[in-house]
Amino acid sequence: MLRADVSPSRALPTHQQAEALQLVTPDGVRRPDPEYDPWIADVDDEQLEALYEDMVVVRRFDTEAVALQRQGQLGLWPPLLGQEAAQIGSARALRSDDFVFSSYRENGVAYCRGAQPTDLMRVWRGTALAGWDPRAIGMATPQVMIGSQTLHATGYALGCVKDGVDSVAVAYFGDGATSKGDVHEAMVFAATFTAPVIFFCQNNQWAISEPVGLQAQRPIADRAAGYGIPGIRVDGNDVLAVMAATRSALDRARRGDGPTFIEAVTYRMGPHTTSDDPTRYVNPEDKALWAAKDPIVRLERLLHARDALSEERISQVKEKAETFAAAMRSGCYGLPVPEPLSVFEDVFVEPSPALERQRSQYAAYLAMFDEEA
Amino acid sequence: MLRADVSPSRALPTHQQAEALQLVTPDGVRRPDPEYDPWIADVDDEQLEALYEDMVVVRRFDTEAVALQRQGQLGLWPPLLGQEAAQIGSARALRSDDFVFSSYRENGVAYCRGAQPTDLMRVWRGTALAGWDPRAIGMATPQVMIGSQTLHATGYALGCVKDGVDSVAVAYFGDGATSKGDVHEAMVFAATFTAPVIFFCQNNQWAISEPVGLQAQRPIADRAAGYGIPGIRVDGNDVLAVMAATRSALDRARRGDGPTFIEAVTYRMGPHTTSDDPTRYVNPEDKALWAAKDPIVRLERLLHARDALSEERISQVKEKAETFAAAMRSGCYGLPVPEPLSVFEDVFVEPSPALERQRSQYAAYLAMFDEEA
Amino acid sequence: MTTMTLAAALNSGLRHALDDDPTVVLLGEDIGTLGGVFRVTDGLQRDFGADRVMDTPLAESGIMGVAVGLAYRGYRPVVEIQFDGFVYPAVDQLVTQVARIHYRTGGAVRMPITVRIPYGGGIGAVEHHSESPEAYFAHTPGLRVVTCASPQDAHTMIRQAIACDDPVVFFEPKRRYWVKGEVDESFDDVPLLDRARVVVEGTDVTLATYGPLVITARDAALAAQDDGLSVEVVDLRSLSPIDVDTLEASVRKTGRLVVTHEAQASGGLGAEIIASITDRCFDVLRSAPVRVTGFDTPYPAAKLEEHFLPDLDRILDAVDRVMGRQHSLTGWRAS
Amino acid sequence: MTTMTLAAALNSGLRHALDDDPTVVLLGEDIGTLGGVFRVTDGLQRDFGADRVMDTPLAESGIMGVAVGLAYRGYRPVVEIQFDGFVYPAVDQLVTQVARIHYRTGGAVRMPITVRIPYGGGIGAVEHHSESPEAYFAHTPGLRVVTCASPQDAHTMIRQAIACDDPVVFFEPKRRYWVKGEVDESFDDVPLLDRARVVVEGTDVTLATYGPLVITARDAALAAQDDGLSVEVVDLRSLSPIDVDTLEASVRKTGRLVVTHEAQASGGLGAEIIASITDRCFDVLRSAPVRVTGFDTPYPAAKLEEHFLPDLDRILDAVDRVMGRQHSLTGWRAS
Ligand SMILES: Cc1ncc(C[n+]2csc(CCOP(=O)(O)OP(=O)(O)O)c2C)c(N)n1
Ligand SMILES: Cc1ncc(C[n+]2csc(CCOP(=O)(O)OP(=O)(O)O)c2C)c(N)n1
Ligand SMILES: [Mg+2]
Ligand SMILES: [Mg+2]
Repeated sequence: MLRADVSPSRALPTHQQAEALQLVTPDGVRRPDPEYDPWIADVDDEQLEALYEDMVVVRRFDTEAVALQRQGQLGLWPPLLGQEAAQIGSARALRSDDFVFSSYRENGVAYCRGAQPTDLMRVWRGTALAGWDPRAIGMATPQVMIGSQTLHATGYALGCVKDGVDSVAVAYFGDGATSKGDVHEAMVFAATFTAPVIFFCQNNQWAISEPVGLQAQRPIADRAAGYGIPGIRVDGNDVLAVMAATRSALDRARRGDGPTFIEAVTYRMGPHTTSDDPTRYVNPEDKALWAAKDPIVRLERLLHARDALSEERISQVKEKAETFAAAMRSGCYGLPVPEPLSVFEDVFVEPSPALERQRSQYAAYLAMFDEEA
Repeated sequence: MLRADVSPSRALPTHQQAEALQLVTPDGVRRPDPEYDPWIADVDDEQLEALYEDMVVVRRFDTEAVALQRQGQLGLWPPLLGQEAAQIGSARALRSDDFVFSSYRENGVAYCRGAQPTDLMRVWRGTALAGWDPRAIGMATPQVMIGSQTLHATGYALGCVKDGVDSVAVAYFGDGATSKGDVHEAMVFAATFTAPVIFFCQNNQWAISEPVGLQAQRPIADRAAGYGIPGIRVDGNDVLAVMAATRSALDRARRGDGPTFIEAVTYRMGPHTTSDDPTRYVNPEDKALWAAKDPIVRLERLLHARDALSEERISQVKEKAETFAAAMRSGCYGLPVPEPLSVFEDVFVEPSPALERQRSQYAAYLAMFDEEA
Repeated sequence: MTTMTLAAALNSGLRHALDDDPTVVLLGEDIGTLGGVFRVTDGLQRDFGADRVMDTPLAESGIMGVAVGLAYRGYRPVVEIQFDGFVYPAVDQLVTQVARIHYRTGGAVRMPITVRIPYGGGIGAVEHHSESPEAYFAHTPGLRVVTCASPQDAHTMIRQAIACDDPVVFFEPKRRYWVKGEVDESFDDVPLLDRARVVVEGTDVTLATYGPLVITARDAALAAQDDGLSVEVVDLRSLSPIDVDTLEASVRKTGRLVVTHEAQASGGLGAEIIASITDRCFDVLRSAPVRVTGFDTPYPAAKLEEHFLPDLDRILDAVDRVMGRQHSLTGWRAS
Repeated sequence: MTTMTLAAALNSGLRHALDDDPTVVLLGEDIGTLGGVFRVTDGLQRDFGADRVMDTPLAESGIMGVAVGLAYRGYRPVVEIQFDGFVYPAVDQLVTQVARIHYRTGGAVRMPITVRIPYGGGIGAVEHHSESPEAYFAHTPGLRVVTCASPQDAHTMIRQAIACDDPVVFFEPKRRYWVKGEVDESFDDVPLLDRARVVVEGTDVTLATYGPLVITARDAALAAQDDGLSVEVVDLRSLSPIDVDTLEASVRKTGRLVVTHEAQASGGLGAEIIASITDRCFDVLRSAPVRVTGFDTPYPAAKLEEHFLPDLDRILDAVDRVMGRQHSLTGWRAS
């Protein structure tokens, strides 16, 4: 009766099949939902097509980035394949004065916030530690330390309250991140101070090789209630459901009612990063099941059912995607190698004589090579 | 409508009045509970008297320690006044092969585990960093870093599973500690590995000067469900309820069904430590309300209603308490100041020539004074 | 000029900062109603509101990470870590976020966060309440680390730290909180935050120290004087970057160096100071620089701390040693 | 003797440890099915079971704290931190618990925990994947800190670290994981874990280093030889405690010292080594010891790391400097 082993099951736990908000079925059929329908009542064909376009563009440039990495142009890339709806549906719900704190995989979100093709390349090509100016697009640069950004979002949200504005901070993180103490502390602070922050968890079932069953024994969204934070579990491959959930959470935050936790249930269709070898741990059958729930195909089906998405629009979308991908590629090639002495820049705002000394010594050292040559 | 302040309310939140398991009312009336009664069916008058004795002894030596501190014999003491039932009810449910990882306030638990009067003095008199050998009494020495011990308990519990034994680890911590990332991570690990650990939270309403409303917006026990861990909220001033809840959790753990979270709702009747000045932040009316729920008085009433607790037994108890307190006092006075060079002992198990060098240098330095004198 | 304790000087410095700049917010455990366990924030919540002087949940990583978010939003958070030993849960946010976001973002986002940490021993406390973790932060690029030794410096430096656009870890010598001194609150013509100061002039030996041991070092200089030795005491004030120029000038004059701090020897500030000075002053050094520090043990139980902590005698012994004196209370070469 | 990579040598060392002692358990993120992101634990879960090679939740403080509990119960946990930069969330448990429980309990409870950390740069990685945080741990009393530079040492030292009754932070030079060498797995007559080793003998300059730069230092010694200089390379192996005796013996012979490491200069191991050697060898030092290290900046973007990292030329420049050579690639005195 007593077990003497401590190994958890590696199988995806059954709770992954638990109910989630779904407004569009994988077949593209619109499912009415009295609570959430109002949040997307304004989303007409044109807007649906715009969401479709976003997802296609994002998938296209994600593929391009993987190719660039394979060609040695990027050091690394974390593909978002499969998570387009989760990222686009949430990011397109935001206002420009909202602020996003994300992890490394949210390149779809960055696109929506206004990151330019080249901006998406810098970090992964290794020419800079950040791709863009966070304040310029209302989004912090990718956070590599798992979970840290949830606290930043909470603090930012408190700042919004102090400023008397109704902007909202959104923290993006993964299922793996939910195990981190920082994510817990962020939820404690957010609940205590009624912070206008959204905890947006993309549960893509994996933390590198670890299935979500190693992190959670209940649906992740269930964690929220214990803090007094509403938790919503949403089909992360359903762009409309994601948008509806996000809008309702944003509204709640703007009204001063505090944080919401959203779990977008999705699947990482690619490797963790281009360095990863998922054949070591992914069951192809699981993956096939998720392929059948593809977010783009689903929206395509819905649009076709609504007689929207003309051939013309499709080719427009394709072109936009190609253009963006091409701009990304050329932007990548064009990124200048930073000047050696820039190593010393921006450590401090105020002058540091000690660092200045190291810099000038290294400059003199480098100069010797020039003299020699 | 938009608020521009972020201050939470300092009042005790209403959830503090939420339902909790209670088997004995403050008036000493036994309340039947079909679910938990079986867990204490064996507790007869004699055992109740033993629990009474424990609580009286513990309260007595706690008072003695405060006095010793006031007289300058101890550097500090964290009184447990008011929390006797939470500590005794839980600790007396344990087997000797279970293992406790506690915070600094659990001197009542240490007493139950077998800590000797002098053992309880060492840390607070400053003659050692630990009062006892953890393995000798199945209890780690007080943890000062808030929350850290919850992970130790979880790891220990995993070790019990690996060893194929049905011992259980118990982590004691406060309401303040529940905000710490480590406590969250402990719950994640415990849930993932179905660890036989009990998370025993004494919600005494305060973390130094901070009311529990700064840490939690829902009853603390509610946090557990989100991890897939059962949570029990129990009247922490009701020794029987605490014992019943702990026994049921122990049984669950021994059966291999994993962790339980127990929130014992109680009140810190004294200062945080002897260094604290609670008049700065405690509302005397709140305190008076809690005084009416005193755990010892309650059990006394129950015992009297059962016609137990003879005058003779009462004086026996008093004597035991006095004897223990006296032993503590004389033990305290008798504690030797550690030998100077013991600073260098036990840093490593294996020899360290570098440290040995520092030690012999300091020994030589000290010897110079002897020569001079 | 007013006479006040070091703690009161910090309190008035914080008060000025809150008055001068509406973006300054204080965060910490028990800093509001209670006024902090050392009362350094006493009365500030009452006067500036719970909105600017915030009692937070008991979670140091949380406090630090929330401060980062506030800084993103344009605030100047002043974080209190209740005791030195409790900074470790915040180390991750401090080292990987606070210290690096300005660098990471190529200068786009500043982190003007001040982290106040009461530190050091000598107060008879239990574990985790007497430590000197400054070397961890001094080894962390992107952080400025400072400490004060007098009420005047406490007052001036906390205001400078808060006004500084870089993150500053501000160590407060807790056993000196009740030391009294004259404080000029005018804030005119104050020395730069990253400059050391010669607090006693001398010609034979340079004695470099900071924080709680500055007073001890002054006493040692006085005692040495009776012995015919002229000891120059340098209060570093800034622990990162270290003002090596001031130290160099002193050692060029004296030719000898003793460094004393409470923190453990290995990898402590003493090592960095000696390495830097040996580099710069090799030609003038007359004897090997000597460290007088805590031992390479965890901070011991209260009844042993007098042995762990450098004191007057151990400092004088080191001074004798660098002077090559025969009859010093030495024994250091015994092994 | 078998030829294998440094990663494979670690793998086989872990395998021996698991075989030899049933209380050895491995914990970490992705160490099981995946075999670790560097495959150092490849095949171990398959062969020893998920019970002894445990994939854990994504929480470094949790991993470290659970390891403490396992050690309390008599286990010998071997923790993997996936990359150097991810150790910070575990610093609290490591510094306040792992390092101190033996001291705290007066020797009653041992913490034979090994913490494996792939560290260092030069692999073109993104932020937090190229750091050298060893100085933080070397400054922490109660921890042993070691690193290896060759497959043989990797194999021997990981086994010694696991067998050691003290906690050991074991830094693995990740950019050298694929370096090949002969490995003798017999485990007879192996050098002590806390001893340095002279890897190249020489008489003019002592070049002290460790981990990834040992290979670079050997190359530098070779290059210097062409230049008529005899450089002695000392591989420290143990970073805490440092084997100062071996270093002292070398510097007594050469009279000159260069220290090189990837970590930032200020408060790095170089400072400690120079302070210790200056103390012990002041009488024989012919010139000021020199450090060649990362700069006091955060680890930069990949395209800049070649400037941050010490390399052959920078080491040779330093060698020239301590030799007082005129025509060295210097410039260091420029400011
Ligand atoms: C603190 C920390 N620990 C470990 C890692 C290494 N790591 C990078 S991504 C990752 C998995 C993250 O999983 P999840 O949070 O689910 O996000 P996803 O990658 O699925 O988007 C890990 C362990 C890290 N970046 N930071
Ligand atoms: C990590 C850490 N941060 C801060 C402290 C300082 N501190 C000591 S006790 C305490 C309050 C703890 O409250 P709670 O967990 O409710 O336990 P209680 O004292 O009520 O028993 C604080 C903040 C500490 N010991 N450890
Ligand atoms: Mg994931
Ligand atoms: Mg409490």
